[in-house]
Amino acid sequence: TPFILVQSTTSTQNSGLFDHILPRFTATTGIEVRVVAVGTGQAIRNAAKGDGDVLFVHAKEAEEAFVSEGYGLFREDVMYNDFVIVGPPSDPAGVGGGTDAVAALAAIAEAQVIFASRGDDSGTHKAELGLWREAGVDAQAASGGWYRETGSGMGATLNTGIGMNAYVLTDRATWIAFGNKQDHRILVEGDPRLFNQYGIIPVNGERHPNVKADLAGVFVRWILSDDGQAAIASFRLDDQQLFFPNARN
Amino acid sequence: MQGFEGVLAQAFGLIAGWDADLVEIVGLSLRVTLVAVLVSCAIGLPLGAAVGAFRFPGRAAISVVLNALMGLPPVVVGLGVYLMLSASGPLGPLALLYTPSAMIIAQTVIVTPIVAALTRQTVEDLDGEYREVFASLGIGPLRRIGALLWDGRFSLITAALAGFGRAIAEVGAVIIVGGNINHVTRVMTTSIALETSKGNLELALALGIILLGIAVVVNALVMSLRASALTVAYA
Amino acid sequence: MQGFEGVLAQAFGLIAGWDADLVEIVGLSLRVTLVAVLVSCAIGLPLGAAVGAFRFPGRAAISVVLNALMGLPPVVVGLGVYLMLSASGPLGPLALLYTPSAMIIAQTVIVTPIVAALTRQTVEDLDGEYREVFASLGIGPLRRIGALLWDGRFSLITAALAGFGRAIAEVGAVIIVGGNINHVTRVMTTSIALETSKGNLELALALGIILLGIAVVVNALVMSLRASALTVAYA
Amino acid sequence: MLEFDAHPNVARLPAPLLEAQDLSLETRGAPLLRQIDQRIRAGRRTVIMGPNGAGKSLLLRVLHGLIAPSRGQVTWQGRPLDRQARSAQAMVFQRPVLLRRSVLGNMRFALAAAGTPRAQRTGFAWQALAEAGLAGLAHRPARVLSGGEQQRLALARALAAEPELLLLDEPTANLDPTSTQAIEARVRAASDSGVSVVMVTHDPAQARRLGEDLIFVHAGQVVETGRAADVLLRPKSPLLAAWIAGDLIADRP
Amino acid sequence: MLEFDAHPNVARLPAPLLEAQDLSLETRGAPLLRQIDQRIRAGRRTVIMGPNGAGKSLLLRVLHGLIAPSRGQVTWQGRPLDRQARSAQAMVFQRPVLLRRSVLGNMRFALAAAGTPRAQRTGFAWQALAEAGLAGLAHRPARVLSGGEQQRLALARALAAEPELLLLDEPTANLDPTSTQAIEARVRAASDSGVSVVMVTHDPAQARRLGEDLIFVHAGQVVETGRAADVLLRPKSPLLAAWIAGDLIADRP
Ligand SMILES: Nc1ncnc2c1ncn2[C@@H]1O[C@H](COP(=O)(O)OP(=O)(O)OP(=O)(O)O)[C@@H](O)[C@H]1O
Ligand SMILES: Nc1ncnc2c1ncn2[C@@H]1O[C@H](COP(=O)(O)OP(=O)(O)OP(=O)(O)O)[C@@H](O)[C@H]1O
Ligand SMILES: [Mg+2]
Ligand SMILES: [Mg+2]
Repeated sequence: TPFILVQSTTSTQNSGLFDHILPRFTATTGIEVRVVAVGTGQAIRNAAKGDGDVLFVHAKEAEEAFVSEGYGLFREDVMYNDFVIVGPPSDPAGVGGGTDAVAALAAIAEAQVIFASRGDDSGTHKAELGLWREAGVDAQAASGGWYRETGSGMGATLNTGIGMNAYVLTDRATWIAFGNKQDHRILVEGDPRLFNQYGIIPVNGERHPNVKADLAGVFVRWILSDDGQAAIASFRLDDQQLFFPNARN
Repeated sequence: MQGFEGVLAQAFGLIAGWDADLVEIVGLSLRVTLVAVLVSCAIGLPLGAAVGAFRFPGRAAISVVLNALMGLPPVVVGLGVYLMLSASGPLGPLALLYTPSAMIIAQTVIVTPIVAALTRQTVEDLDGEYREVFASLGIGPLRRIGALLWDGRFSLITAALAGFGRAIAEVGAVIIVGGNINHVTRVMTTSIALETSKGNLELALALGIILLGIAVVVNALVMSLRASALTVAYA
Repeated sequence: MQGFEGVLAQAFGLIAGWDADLVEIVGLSLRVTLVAVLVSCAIGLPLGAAVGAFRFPGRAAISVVLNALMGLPPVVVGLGVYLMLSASGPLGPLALLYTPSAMIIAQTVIVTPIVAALTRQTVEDLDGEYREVFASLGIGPLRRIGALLWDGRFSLITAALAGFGRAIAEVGAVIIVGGNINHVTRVMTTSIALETSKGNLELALALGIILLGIAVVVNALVMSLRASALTVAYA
Repeated sequence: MLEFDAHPNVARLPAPLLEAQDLSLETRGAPLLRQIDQRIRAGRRTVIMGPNGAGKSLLLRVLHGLIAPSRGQVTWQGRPLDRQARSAQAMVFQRPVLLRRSVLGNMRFALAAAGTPRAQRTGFAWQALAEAGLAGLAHRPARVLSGGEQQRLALARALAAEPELLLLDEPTANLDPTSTQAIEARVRAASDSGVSVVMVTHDPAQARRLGEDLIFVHAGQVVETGRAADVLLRPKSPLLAAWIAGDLIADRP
Repeated sequence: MLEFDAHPNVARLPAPLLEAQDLSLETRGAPLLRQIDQRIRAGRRTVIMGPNGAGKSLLLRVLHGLIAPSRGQVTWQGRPLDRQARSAQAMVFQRPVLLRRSVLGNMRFALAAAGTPRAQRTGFAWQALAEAGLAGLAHRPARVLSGGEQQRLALARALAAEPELLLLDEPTANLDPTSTQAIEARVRAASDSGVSVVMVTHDPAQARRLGEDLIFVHAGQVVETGRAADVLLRPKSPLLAAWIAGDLIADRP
C-alpha cells in the first residue's frame, strides 16, 4: 500500500489522537500514514531534510519560518487544545482554581516551589517561556534550583515533575491520556494565553524529489476537510474532547 | 502504582493474551537484533582475532580504539546513521530510513566494536599459547585466524552474547533511524520508551520483563548448544 | 546541514571554548560513570570469578542469567530504580531520586552483569588450567578467587572497559532516574538526547564526538598502564 | 594384592596409608583404569612403571582425589579420601603448572596454601628455593623457567606442604644427571624422615635405585606388583619381562 | 668453532646448513645466550647437551627463528633466516602444545600447514598416526593424551612437514624405553634419508647412540664442541668432564 510519513510531536501521538483518526483516513483513501513522533525541533529538522511528507506540530513561529524558508508549501491551522498547569494537591504556591496562568507562575516563583520545565525548545516549552516573560520572572536564573529543566518530552517531564512534587505546564491532551498522574491534578486552566494551536504543513516536493507531495496533499486536504475535522472532534478520552478542530473553511 | 507482583501479573497477562501486536513487536525485535548480531560477528570476530593475533605498527592504538568504541553513544550512532540515510544524505536514494534495515545498520555499528574488542582479548590470550607452534608450523595468516577462532569458539560465544545483550536492549539509536512507527519499526525497547512517556509505567515494566525473558531464552538456548558441543568436543 | 568537517569544527570549538556548562556536564558524566564502574567491578569481579571457578548445582543457570542480564534494557532499569527511589517507593525516604546517586545506582545495575558475565568466561578459561594445581595445593575458596582474579587481571581489564563503555554511553536509565535536570543531573548522553530532540543535530554530534574522545582517553590511559605493568609482570 | 599381604594375619595389620579398592575409570565408554586393588604402604617408596598411556598419571590423580573413579573407591588411612586427606598429600604433576608470577611468588603462594603464617612465608620461600637451587632465579617469571627448572620448582612447591605422602609423576624426566641425583637424594631424605613416596618413572635404573615396592601398570590394569628389586630382577608376567627387555609395544589394542 | 673447521680450505666448503654468528640473547639485562658462533652441518645428527637452564631450548628457538637474538645473527644456507627458511625446518618443543582438537585433527592441521592438498590429508594423517603408534587414539582430544603420547604426536606432527632440518628438544624425556627405541630409530631413519637433525638430550647414552656432532652448552655459552664420540670419551673442558662425571652444579651463579 502507498504510505506517507508524518513528522509530528509526542503530545499528539501519546494522546492517542492518531490511533483514532488515521484508520478512518486509510479506510477512505487507501493511503497508510506512518507517524514519527519526536521533539518539535527534531520534527521540523527532519521534515526540512525531506524525511517526511507532512509536518504536524504546534510551534507557530517555527512553522511559519519553515514555510517561508521554502521547506513547506503552506501552513494551515488544524485544531487547538490548551495548556494546563498541573501540580500536587498540597499546592504549596496556592494557585489552585485560578485561571490566570501568569499570576500562577509569578506565585510559584515567589514561593520558590519546584517547577518542572521541559526545557527542550518544544512548542509547549516556548509557550511556557512566553508566560514567564509576561510574569516578569527570570526563571533561567533559578535553573537547578526551584526551576528544573528536564530537557525531555512531555511524558518524561510529567514523570519527573510528579516524582519531584513539582508544578508542570502540559498540554491537556497529554495530561488526560497520561497514566502516571498519581495525586497530581489540574490547578490552573482556562486562561486564553494557554491556547495551543496545531498546524499542518505539506513538505515542499521541489526541495526533495522523494517527498510524496501528491499523497501528502491528499492527507492535508482530508485533515482540513469536514471529515477530518469531524474525526478530530470525535476523539474523546474520559468523556472529554481533547482537540478542537479549527481549520478555516 | 501497583506493586511488583502487579507488574508481573500484567506481564504474564500480556503473554497469555498473545496479543497480535505484541507478537509482531517481539518478532521484529528478534529479527533486527539477530541479524545485527550475525553481521557484527561476521565482521567483529575476524577483525578482533586479527588485532589479537598479529603484531603490526599501530596495533596498540587499534586495540584502544576498539575498546573505546564499546562506548559509542547510541544516540550518536543513531544520528550518524540518520544523516547517512536521510533523503538529503549520501545514501538517501536507498530509502532505508524508518525501515527495519536502518535499525539493523545502527545496531551493527554499535555491536561490532563490542564483539571485536572482546574477541581481541580472548584471541590474544589463546595466541599467547599457540603462537610458537603456529610460527613453527609456518601457517599463513588466514589459517591462523581461522584456527584461533575455532579453538576459542567456546569462549568467544560469550563475546557474541555480550553483543546480543547490547543489541536487544538498544533503544537510543533504533528510535532515531527507525522512528518507532507503529506496525513498521516498533520494537520492544521503543514500545517500552513510548509507554514510559505515556506514563504507563506498569505496562512498560511488563514489556521489559517479557524482553528480559526473551533474552534469557536465547541465552539458555545458546549455552545449552555450547554445553552439548563441549561434551563431544575438545576442552 | 553542514558536513562532517563542520561538526568536527564545532566539536573542537566547544572544547576550545571551554564552556563552563560543558565542563560541568563532562565532569558529572565521568564522576557518575567511574563510580558506577568501580562499584560494578567490586561486585562483578568476585561474583563472576565464583561462578566461573566453582562447580555447584544451578551454576549453568546462573551463567545463563548473568549472560542474559547483559541485555537489561536501560529504560527498564531506569523504571525499576525509579520505583524503588520514588517518594512512594521503599527507598523513598533516602530522597535519592533525581540526584547523581540515583544515576550511579542505575548504571551499576546495568554494568555489574556485564562485568560479571565477562569475568565468568575469563576466569573459567584460566581455572581450566589451574584447577588441578589449586585442588592439589588445597587452597581455600577465597584465596582461589583471589589468585584467579590476580593472575587473570590483564584479561579482566577488558571486561571492566566493556562495562565502562556501556556506562559512559548509557542514556535511557539515567534520564529516568536523573531527570536530565540542568545543572543537577545533566550529563553528556542526556544532553545529546536533548539537543537531538531540539533538532540541533550538529551540536548533538559534536557532543557525541567529545564523549567518544573522552572514552578514547580513558581507554588509552588504562591500556598504557596495563602495558607498562605487563612488561614488569609475568606473562 | 602384594603377595606378602596374603598371610592371614594381614587383616590385623594397621590399615594401609592409601588403598584403591576395585578402582575403575572410564570416559565415554573408553576404559582407562580397570579394577585396580592396590595398597600403598606408609613410609615406603613405591614406584609405578608402565608403558606410555598405561594409566600411571591417571592412577596418581585418582589416588590424589583429583579424579573421582567410575567405580570402586580410594581410602586414606581407612577413611574415604576427602579434601583434608588430600591436603596431607602433595603431588608433582608430569607437566607442572606454575602460576603467572615470579618463582618466589609461586613459592610464597604454595606456602600460604600450606598455612604458613604470612610473616614466615618469604623466609621459608627463599630457603626452599635455595634448597632447590633456584635462588638465583627467584625474581624470574616462573613460566619462562626452563623445563628442568620448572620441575624443580614444582617439587619444591610440593615439599613446602610438608606432606605425609608425596606423589611424583616422572619428576626427573627433564632433569640433567646432576639435578636427577640431587632430586633422588631429596626424595630419599624425605622418605627417611617418614614421608611416604609414590613415584612414576620410565627409568628402570631409577626404579632400582629408589623403588622399594613396585607397581607395573599396563593398559589400565595392574599387571604385577612386589618388591622393586625382586620384580625387576625376576618378572613373573611376560608383559613386564618384555618391558624390561625393552620391546613391549606401547600402543594399546 | 668445530676444530675440524680450522683448516684454511674450510672457506671453500659449501656454506653450512645453519650458522649462528656471534649470537647473544638477553632479557632485561640477564644474559641468556652469549656470543655463540656455531655451525650446524647438513645431513648430520647434532646433539646439544648441558645442565638445566644452560640455554639449550632458547638456542633451539633462536636457530628456528622463533626468537630474534639481541646480537649476532643466524644464517640458513648462507642467507639470513626468514619465514620460508623456517618452513624448511620443523621443531618438537620440550613441552608440546597441541591444538584443542582430536589427535587426528592435530595431524590434519599440521598437514594443511605443510601444504598437503585437502584430498590427501586424512589419508596421510592416518598413516602418520599409525607410524607414531597413535592410530588407536585418533579421535581422542589431543590434550588428554598422556605425556608420552603427546610427545609422539608432536614428533609425528613435525615429520609431517617433511623438513630439511629437524629440531628436537628432549623428544624422549617422557617416553618409555620401548617408545624411546622406536623414536630413536625413526630419527636415525630420517637422518639416513638426508634430514639434518639437531637434538637436545640429557641422556649421555642417547647422545652416544645418536650423536655425530655434539655441542655442550653451559650458562648460555658453548663450552665444547666436536664429534660426539670423541667429546664424550675425552672431554677437554673441566665443565664437561664434571658434567659427564655427573657432579656439575646446575644452578647458575
Ligand atoms: N580425559 C580423558 N579422556 C579420554 N582419555 C583420557 C583422558 N585422560 C587420559 N586419557 C587416556 O588415558 C590413557 C592413560 O593416560 P595417562 O596420562 O595416565 O598415561 P601414562 O601412564 O601417564 O602415560 P605416560 O607415561 O605417557 O605419561 C592415555 O591413553 C590417555 O589418552
Ligand atoms: N623470556 C625469558 N626471560 C627471562 N629468562 C628466561 C626467559 N626464557 C628463558 N629464560 C631463562 O633462560 C635459561 C635457559 O632456558 P632454557 O629453557 O634454554 O634452558 P634449557 O637449557 O633448555 O634447560 P632444560 O634442560 O631445563 O630445558 C633458563 O634459566 C630460563 O630461566
Ligand atoms: Mg603420565
Ligand atoms: Mg629446555
